[in-house]
Amino acid sequence: MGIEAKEIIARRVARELKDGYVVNLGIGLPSLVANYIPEGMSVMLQSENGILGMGAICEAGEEDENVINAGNQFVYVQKGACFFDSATSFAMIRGGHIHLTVLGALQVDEQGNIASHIIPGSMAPGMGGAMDLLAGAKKVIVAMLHTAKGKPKILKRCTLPLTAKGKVDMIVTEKAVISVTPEGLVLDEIMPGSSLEDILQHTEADLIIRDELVK
Amino acid sequence: MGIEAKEIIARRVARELKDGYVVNLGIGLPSLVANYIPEGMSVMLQSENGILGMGAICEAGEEDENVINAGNQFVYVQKGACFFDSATSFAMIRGGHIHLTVLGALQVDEQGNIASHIIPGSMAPGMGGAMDLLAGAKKVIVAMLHTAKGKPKILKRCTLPLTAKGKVDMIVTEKAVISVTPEGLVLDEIMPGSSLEDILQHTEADLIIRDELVK
Amino acid sequence: MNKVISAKEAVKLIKDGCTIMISGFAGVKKPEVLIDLMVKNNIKNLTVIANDAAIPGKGIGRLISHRCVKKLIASHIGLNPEAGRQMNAGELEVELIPQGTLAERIRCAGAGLGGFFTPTGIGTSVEEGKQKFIVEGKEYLLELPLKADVAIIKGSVVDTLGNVFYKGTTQNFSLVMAMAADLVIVEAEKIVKPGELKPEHVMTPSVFVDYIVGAECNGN
Amino acid sequence: MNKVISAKEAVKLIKDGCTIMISGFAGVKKPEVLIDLMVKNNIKNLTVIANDAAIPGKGIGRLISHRCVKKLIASHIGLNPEAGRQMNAGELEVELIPQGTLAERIRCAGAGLGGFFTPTGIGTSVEEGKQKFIVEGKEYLLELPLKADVAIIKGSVVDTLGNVFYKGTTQNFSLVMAMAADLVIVEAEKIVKPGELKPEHVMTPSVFVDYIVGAECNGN
Repeated sequence: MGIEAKEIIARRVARELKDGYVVNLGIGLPSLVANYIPEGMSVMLQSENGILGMGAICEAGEEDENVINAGNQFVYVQKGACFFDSATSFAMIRGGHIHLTVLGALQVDEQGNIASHIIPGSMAPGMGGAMDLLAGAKKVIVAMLHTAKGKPKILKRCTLPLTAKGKVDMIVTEKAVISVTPEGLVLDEIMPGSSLEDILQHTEADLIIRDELVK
Repeated sequence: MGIEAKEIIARRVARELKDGYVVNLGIGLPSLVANYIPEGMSVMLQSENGILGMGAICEAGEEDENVINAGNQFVYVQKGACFFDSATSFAMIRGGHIHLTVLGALQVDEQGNIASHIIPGSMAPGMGGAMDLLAGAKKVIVAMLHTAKGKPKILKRCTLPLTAKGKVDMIVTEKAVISVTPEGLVLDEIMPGSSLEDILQHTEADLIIRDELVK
Repeated sequence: MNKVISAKEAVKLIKDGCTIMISGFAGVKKPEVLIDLMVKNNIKNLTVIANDAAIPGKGIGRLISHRCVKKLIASHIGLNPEAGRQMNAGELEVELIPQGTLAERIRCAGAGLGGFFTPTGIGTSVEEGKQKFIVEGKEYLLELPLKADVAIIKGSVVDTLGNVFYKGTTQNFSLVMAMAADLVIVEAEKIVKPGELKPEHVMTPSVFVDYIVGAECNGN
Repeated sequence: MNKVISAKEAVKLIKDGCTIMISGFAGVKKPEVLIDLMVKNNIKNLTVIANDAAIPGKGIGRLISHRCVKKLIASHIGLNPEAGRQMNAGELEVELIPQGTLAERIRCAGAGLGGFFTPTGIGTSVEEGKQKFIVEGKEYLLELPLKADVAIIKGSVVDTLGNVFYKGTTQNFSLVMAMAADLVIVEAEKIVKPGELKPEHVMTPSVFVDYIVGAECNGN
């Protein structure tokens, strides 16, 4: 069920891809988006450890020990890929050259704030490249499960330390597709299997609901 | 005579080279130093347009149209040379990775100030890479004729706009070798064919004269 | 994703009055086909950002001779007497910037940074109008990012995705300019299929390049 | 100018209590021969600057497990539970820095710059203790250079002058670290003569490298 939900989310995020996009996918759920790039669409994946044109995870026995992704998995590279160093990679990221980044989150709020890198006292793995991606990518989609242990993750205001302030453009969960706008969070779509009631029940943030979703 | 003086200066500057040095030579007189690198000594020439391991000026017919030096001359490269972009080149220069730069000058003064890039109203070619070389090289030698049209170039205080403040370590002319010290300019050597009197007559700056030079 | 277009199509994207970065150093290879068409199209009022004014009749030198350039931002114009003449006659505005600062300001814009502290120019007229900062006892000038509407770049081998390999010293300002301009056109000596350049040999990643023109397509 | 020395000689240059940069990213190739000898020599009180804490038993992970590290400056330690445990137990000081800021701070030191303005971390705890600046209406944090006494780097092909070529994603922080440390040791998978690497294929110019050790010289 968890896996199925993640696939549903990844599939929906993939519909936001456009021809020619350069995309950085976060570790975990966001990385699944790579499996659903529409046929014939030219999308290049960037990995912040220094790849543009990253391919799929390697089949066992086909690994090149010199080529990993940012999540420490051996990956293929596409024809026309290139490698570069970390300073160039983050020039690319921070300089607005990445069209889209898809990241996971612990919390997102009404102002587009995101908390994803620390739970004080229990988990502090570090922000890695997330803060730079949030600062620099042209579009930020948060791809995450709607709740954690039944508790809402889409809040009026994040309670965990922020990873970036006001940088999220869109939230895709297994229940809903939500846009972050200057007026607040707008519910754009109800995902199959969910309902307006279900979403409102599991969302702490106020939602502006599109007319067409209220029959 | 002018040419001979320049050769004498270049030969003397070359004696300041050390094994393993990475050196950037300015356009004109300083570039002649390359002809006098002591046999068997490993010195690498850096050219700010993106070469480490620059070789001599090409013989006619042997030019590679892709390889020039910063003075727009076709050059060879040594075995073990490398090419890089301008940002990396100046990271190298400004970051203190160049052991020595040899530059020409219009004026130098008692405080190690140098004016080399502009004569207001008559000549303003631009500073090119000179200001970065002066800011970043570990050691700066000015290689120039002692006078211009009979007028001293080594002054109490530069009158032309400065190219750098307090960055010159040593001055080599056809008449003298002078060190810049916190106490002022020290006359270290009288060049063959010159004399203490000749130097004092053609130098506006005060010179501290080494005991061994005053018989 | 094939970014190859004709030089004629490409040059139409370069508008009168725009700010344009042009790669190259002195007389080394520049995007001559594009410059040729810019001259033919009589493009006007350009602000050109380049290392230098090239030499008369070559690269930027031609744009200057043909009065296409209103303002030149460069580190050096000494090899082009015509540029000096126009500057002294008040016909060409010239802003001279130390070469390392020029490269770094362009990189700064392309890398999404807001400025940097450099020791270059301390104690000189380069200081004028700039804030000074002291870090660990050393003085620095604050220099700000420098970006452009368009960059035109010369590449030795370019794949159709836009990955660029440069021979010899032709690389110079290309990477930083490709990062710092809204529209980037590479003029390729040789165009190859994706995969023909080894991923380790790419010097300007394809993401920084919008269009590619072939150097032999002159007039197509 | 042959910079090749034995790993044993090289590791003697790395002193207790020094600040050391180590290239690599997660589990990708690191200078394991040098790290092996550092562990054997029981080096203590290191301040390590690296992208991450690697994985247990590999690269920096081994230095951490063997209690060679007093402080770690990195962007991520999530793949190494032992690093997290030591941090929570107060046995290892950890300073976490956004990855792009880490790379740029190291480059800044190596490039002779005094600092830079980055938008990364605005509105987060990364702001703490830092000056904010506004450039063209956008907020930036002032970040300062980060340098080290020593850097150890893994190279795929290295010539005896110190020019380095990296395969795949093994390059990561190598160039900036080689620029920013007083002493730079490259551990080479393969050592070649000058001229065997094409000048265009060199990724870290020899000027940034002091010594080279062969990866197979383990124990020599």
